[in-house]
Amino acid sequence: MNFLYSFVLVPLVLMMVIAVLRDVRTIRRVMAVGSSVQLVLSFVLLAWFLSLRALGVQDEMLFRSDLVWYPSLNIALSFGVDGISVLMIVLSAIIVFTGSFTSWAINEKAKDYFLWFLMLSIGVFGFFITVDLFAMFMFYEVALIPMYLLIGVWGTGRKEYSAMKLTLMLMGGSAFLLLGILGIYFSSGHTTMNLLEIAKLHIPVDAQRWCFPITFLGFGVLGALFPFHTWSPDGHASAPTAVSMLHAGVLMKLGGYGCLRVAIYLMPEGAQMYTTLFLVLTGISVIYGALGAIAQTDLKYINAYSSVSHCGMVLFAILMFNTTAMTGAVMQMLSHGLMTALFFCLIGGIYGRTHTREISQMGGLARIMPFMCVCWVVAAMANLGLPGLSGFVSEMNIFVGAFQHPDTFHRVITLIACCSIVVTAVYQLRVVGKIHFGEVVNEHHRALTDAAWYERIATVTLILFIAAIGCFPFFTVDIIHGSLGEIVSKFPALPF
Amino acid sequence: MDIPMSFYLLVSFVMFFAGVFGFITRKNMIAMLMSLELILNSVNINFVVFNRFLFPEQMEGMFFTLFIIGVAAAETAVAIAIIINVFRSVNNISADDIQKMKY
Amino acid sequence: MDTKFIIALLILAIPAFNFLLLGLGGVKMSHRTAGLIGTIGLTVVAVLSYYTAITYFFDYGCMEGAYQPVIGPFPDEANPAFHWLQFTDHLTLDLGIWLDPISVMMLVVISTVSLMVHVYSNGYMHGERGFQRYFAFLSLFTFSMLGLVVATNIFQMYIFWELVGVSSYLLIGFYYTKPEAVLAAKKAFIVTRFADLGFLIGILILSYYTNTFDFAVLTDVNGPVLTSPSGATFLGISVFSWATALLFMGGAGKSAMMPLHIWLPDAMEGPTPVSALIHAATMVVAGVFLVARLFPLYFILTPEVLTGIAYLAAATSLYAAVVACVQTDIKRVLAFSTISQIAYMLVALGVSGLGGHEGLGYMASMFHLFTHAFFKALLFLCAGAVIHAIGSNEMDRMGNLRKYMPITHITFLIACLAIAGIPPFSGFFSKDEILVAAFEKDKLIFFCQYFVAGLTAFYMFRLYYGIFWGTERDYGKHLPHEAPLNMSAPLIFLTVLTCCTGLLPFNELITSDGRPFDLHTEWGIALPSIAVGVLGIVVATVLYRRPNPLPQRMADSVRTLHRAAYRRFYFDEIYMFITKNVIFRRICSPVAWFDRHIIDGFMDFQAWWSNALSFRIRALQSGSLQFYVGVFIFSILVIAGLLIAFVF
Amino acid sequence: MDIASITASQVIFFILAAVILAGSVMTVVSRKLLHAAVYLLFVLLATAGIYFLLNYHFLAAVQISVYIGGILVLLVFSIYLTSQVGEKMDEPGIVKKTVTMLISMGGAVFCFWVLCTGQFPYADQIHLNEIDMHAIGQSLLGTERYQYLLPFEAISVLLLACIIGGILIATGNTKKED
Repeated sequence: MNFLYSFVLVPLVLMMVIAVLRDVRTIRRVMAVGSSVQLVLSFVLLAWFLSLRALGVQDEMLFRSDLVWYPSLNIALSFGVDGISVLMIVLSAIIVFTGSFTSWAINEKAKDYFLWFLMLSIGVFGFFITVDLFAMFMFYEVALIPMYLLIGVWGTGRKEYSAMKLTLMLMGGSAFLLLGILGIYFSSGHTTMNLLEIAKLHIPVDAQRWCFPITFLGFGVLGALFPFHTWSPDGHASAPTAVSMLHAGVLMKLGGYGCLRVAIYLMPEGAQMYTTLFLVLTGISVIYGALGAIAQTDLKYINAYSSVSHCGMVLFAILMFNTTAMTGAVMQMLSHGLMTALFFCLIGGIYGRTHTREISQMGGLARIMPFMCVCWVVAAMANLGLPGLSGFVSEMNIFVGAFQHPDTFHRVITLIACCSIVVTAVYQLRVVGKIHFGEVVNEHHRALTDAAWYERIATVTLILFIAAIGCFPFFTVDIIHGSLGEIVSKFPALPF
Repeated sequence: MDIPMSFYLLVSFVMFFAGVFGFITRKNMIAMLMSLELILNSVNINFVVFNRFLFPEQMEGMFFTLFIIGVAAAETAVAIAIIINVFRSVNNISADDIQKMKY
Repeated sequence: MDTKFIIALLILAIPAFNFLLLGLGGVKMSHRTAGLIGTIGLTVVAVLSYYTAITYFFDYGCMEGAYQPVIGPFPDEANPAFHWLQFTDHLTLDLGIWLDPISVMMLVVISTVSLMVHVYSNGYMHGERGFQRYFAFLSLFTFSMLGLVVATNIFQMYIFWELVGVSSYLLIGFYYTKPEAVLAAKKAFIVTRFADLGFLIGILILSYYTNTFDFAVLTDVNGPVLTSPSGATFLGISVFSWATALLFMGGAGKSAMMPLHIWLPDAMEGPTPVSALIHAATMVVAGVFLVARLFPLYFILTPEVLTGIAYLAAATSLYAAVVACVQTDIKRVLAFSTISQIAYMLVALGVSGLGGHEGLGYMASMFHLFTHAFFKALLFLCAGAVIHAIGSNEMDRMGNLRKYMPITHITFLIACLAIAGIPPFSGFFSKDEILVAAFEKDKLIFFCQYFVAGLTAFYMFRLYYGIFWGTERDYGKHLPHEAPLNMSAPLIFLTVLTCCTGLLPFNELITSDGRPFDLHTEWGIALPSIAVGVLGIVVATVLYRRPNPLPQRMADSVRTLHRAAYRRFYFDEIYMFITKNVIFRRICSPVAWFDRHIIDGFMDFQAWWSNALSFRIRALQSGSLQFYVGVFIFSILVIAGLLIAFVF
Repeated sequence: MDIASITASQVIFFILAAVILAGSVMTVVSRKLLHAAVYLLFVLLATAGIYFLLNYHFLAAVQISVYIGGILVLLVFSIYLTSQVGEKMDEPGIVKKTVTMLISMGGAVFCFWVLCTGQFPYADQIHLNEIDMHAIGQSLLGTERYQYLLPFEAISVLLLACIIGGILIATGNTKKED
């Protein structure tokens, strides 16, 4: 019995328990307890992982276990984690935890909602703990499908359209992905689907030439790579709060993580062939998303475009092939996950009260809901990279790392990407100024209440982690550094 | 035997294609059912004829026919039950007009 | 750990702790408690800063006849591998403490002014909503500013640089229900953020070519960076020029140099003590501090950038002085005066050399920074007292206030004399050194600064007469009254500082190379500068002491110029045009449109055509059994025919 | 073949064939449903005749009893239940008719062509041995090779299902109406 199983089993057990419950209040409590257990488990995993490393265990992945599943295609349920996946698991656990609390107010079909929500979390956790390409793909799909229902049923606005768009585009991405995975599998000699073993084999350069772009694109769609990002604004705008949180917070990270773990790690030569193309695309994502966010008037759209920009940064950094930038990429995944979840949580809270997300219809909320306002400002500051919060350390890692690239083109494009920090400041401050500061626009808003206790739990948890990463970056950076060695060592040509 | 096999087959072909023609052109469901009977009959004739002319020692063709007759009876019974039921609810048995159960 | 570092860490930790305490628990506290916590904390910080300064200058700072930087405590010997953030093998980001003459001097300046502002705020903000929040933000700012000056490496400086930006944002926008305040805060943040982008890029370039962030390596005149720099160029310009110019862009943003100055006048929307602390004495000199900190780098590697800085600063000082002459909002006048004076400091740095008497400009710059901090803070606090009494910023609502507010009147007068460069007040000494330095290096700048000195005296006294002399206005029932003790005490304290700081021997303490050099007043330059100052005062006296039509007539005679100056030479309009029309309308909106309609439209088009195609195909699946049979038979025939024709 | 050598069975075959051809065509083109049913009756009868001609007496008996006695009666009843006597059915659309005609004729011609050109390994002369009832019974209820217990049972179950289904369908609506 591998410890990692618990991350899939706990949600499964929770699903079973919730399936037999009837009372909404009980379901919520079970959900709260269950997600807390998951959070605790994730920290146990982190501590265990660190202690094993401290004891000098040098394996690339710890907690390895293989369970042959379909021998004729060499598919196995192989589990294993390294520092990056451990951090991702912690992130997912945090988001699931806060998401459960944010979903407290859901009354309509609460049971089904939480069932699908848990299903989503199974997919996410499963993805991060497996090292088998096929199992990864399977969990990826498991995470995608509930999204459709969660948005389509519990969403707001044009929910059917958005749900359909999101699902179809991501499915399109996963079609690419499947092709890529099969390409990797067969061109590596169809002996194994296990990442670690494939990494030791050599995939012929000719195969990499076509496998890499489609794998990268496949994951890139989920990572909101320009021009395949348009599902994100619509999807996020329509999704219920906790689903937006989980989706932007964790699911989009699947893209970045997959790019790093599968595309780059397995196909370094292919990656180098396409660097320029993808750098340009991700660079566009970064700037374009930020500029797009300025012109939006819907809070969720603003945040969605901001996510495009920040997730673009993740892919951008991954393509720099050096430890610093990749560290930054992983940090950015963590940081963006936390802060975007915080944003969506707050937007959900505000929307739930004011019933509007148009920034022009709000104003002076700071006086009405001071707690929310403070959290919002913290989130905005994290987003625009204030030192002491997580955004800063991740962005600085990315910029410094990317700028260390000896090639001038890389450095110039890094400088262009840097400009996003100004643009980010513009749209974040614009929103803060419009909705929280100034005069109260709508007199009805004066009667609104501040954050409820469950929202407070969610936001405070997120802020704590954001600040923790921001103030003590060395902790996460050390973990990530330790795990990037294998990946970066595939790129010996670059001095690092 | 003084009638060539092709004569029998010819009769069966004509009957078959008459059935096809009827099935496609008729709007009334009972009429379609009748066309179906024609088709089945022509097939039956084929079976029997081939049995007799090609494998006179055996009885497969005959048994096939026998079973087809059985199935046809069953099918007709159910079909007519449905047709009458449909007629009762929509007062019409034209195949074109019964669209409600689509989609 | 060494005691000096424990003290230095305490200096940083107390405001940080206060921020957390007041920020998290402030709501539960009474105003009095919150004010008390903030003020006591700052008192301790001030005392510790003085202690640090005294011990530094007279105990451990001076080694082998020169003041050396004392760096610690991280990374310390006990744990050398620990880095706050490790980028690469060479580039690490550590948070340490760097004590050298200028940082120690800045500690003194910041803690003193901050303490005064804290005390003053207890009176000024009395009964305001969000009092606790205000003190929390003040603490945050003090923490960040202190952190900025003791930074051991350029990245640490950047961190605190950003933090001061944010605290400035929060404090300018303190009255968050006032739309102008919110806009001003946003503007300040975004403009400085834009400048910080330059700073960041400068850091990236510099660190790439030098492989270090540490000031110790970057400014070591015998070190590898300055002795054997990389010869790389980009677009034909040396990378170091790029780097230092971009770094200066960050400094120009914070120090409100043209053309990035536009945020500072608007920042006056914040509470007046905040303006005194942030936008007069401390944060706005961060740019000067940055250049001073990296001075060897600027001087040795990129003297052309330094010259550029001097010219830019000279132009800025002239511009700001001209604009200040016609503003009517007293805080705006002071804001432009601040811009002008900071430009003075940068001029001094720009014309300075390195070492000995060559480094006169450097010393003068720091000297002026030091004296200016006090008298400008004093001016702002006086203005605050006036605003507090009148309830308006506009000069035409004021007049003849000397009757009501004697203490404020006297202190303001002294500060005006100081800024006008009249001996024996502090401003005279520092400004004089600057002029001497400029005279030795560049005559054009010298005359420009000379002229600006006159203008300074003129507009300050215009302000002075406008407020305290002139016609008495209708003040309504509530006559203006002298500020309470907790507001006037800081005024008096700062006045004392203004009177005596000019006598400090800066040439022995704070010099470009740490070694003292001889200094004597150049009367040949000092006397004319006094004369110019007096001339300015006289002109102002003639024009504004008693109400008369002269000023109006003069303004009418150069109406275009007057109008342009009043509108600050249309800088804001230009920026507005660029941001609103060019960036927002021509870039952002089209990008959003492009995204919604082209990119997303393309995706929707995919959906649309597959849908349309499906509809077409669906027509085949009509559900008509007869149609199916027809197709079925036909297909069977075709297939059978094909089979027969080609297979059998 | 010349007239003199015409045998009785040939005559009968031609009569039967003519009835079948005419009957089936009339079944599908007659515009009155009841007439169509009567034509169908003739077709089915003639088919039974063909079975007789081929010496499948049992089959012919089954044909007459099941088809004519069961199915056709059922059809006639349902015609009476669902339409007015003398009501004419709609003429099918001309396009549909033409296309269908083309397909059917084409199919028939194609089959005929295959028949003419194809080589079948059959003997023109066959002996018409009678199949005795005993053998049929044995085959139906045996489990050996060429014995058909399984289909027989399957058909039985099918018929049972039809009975139940028929009842359910027929009574389904009345229940609701109650």
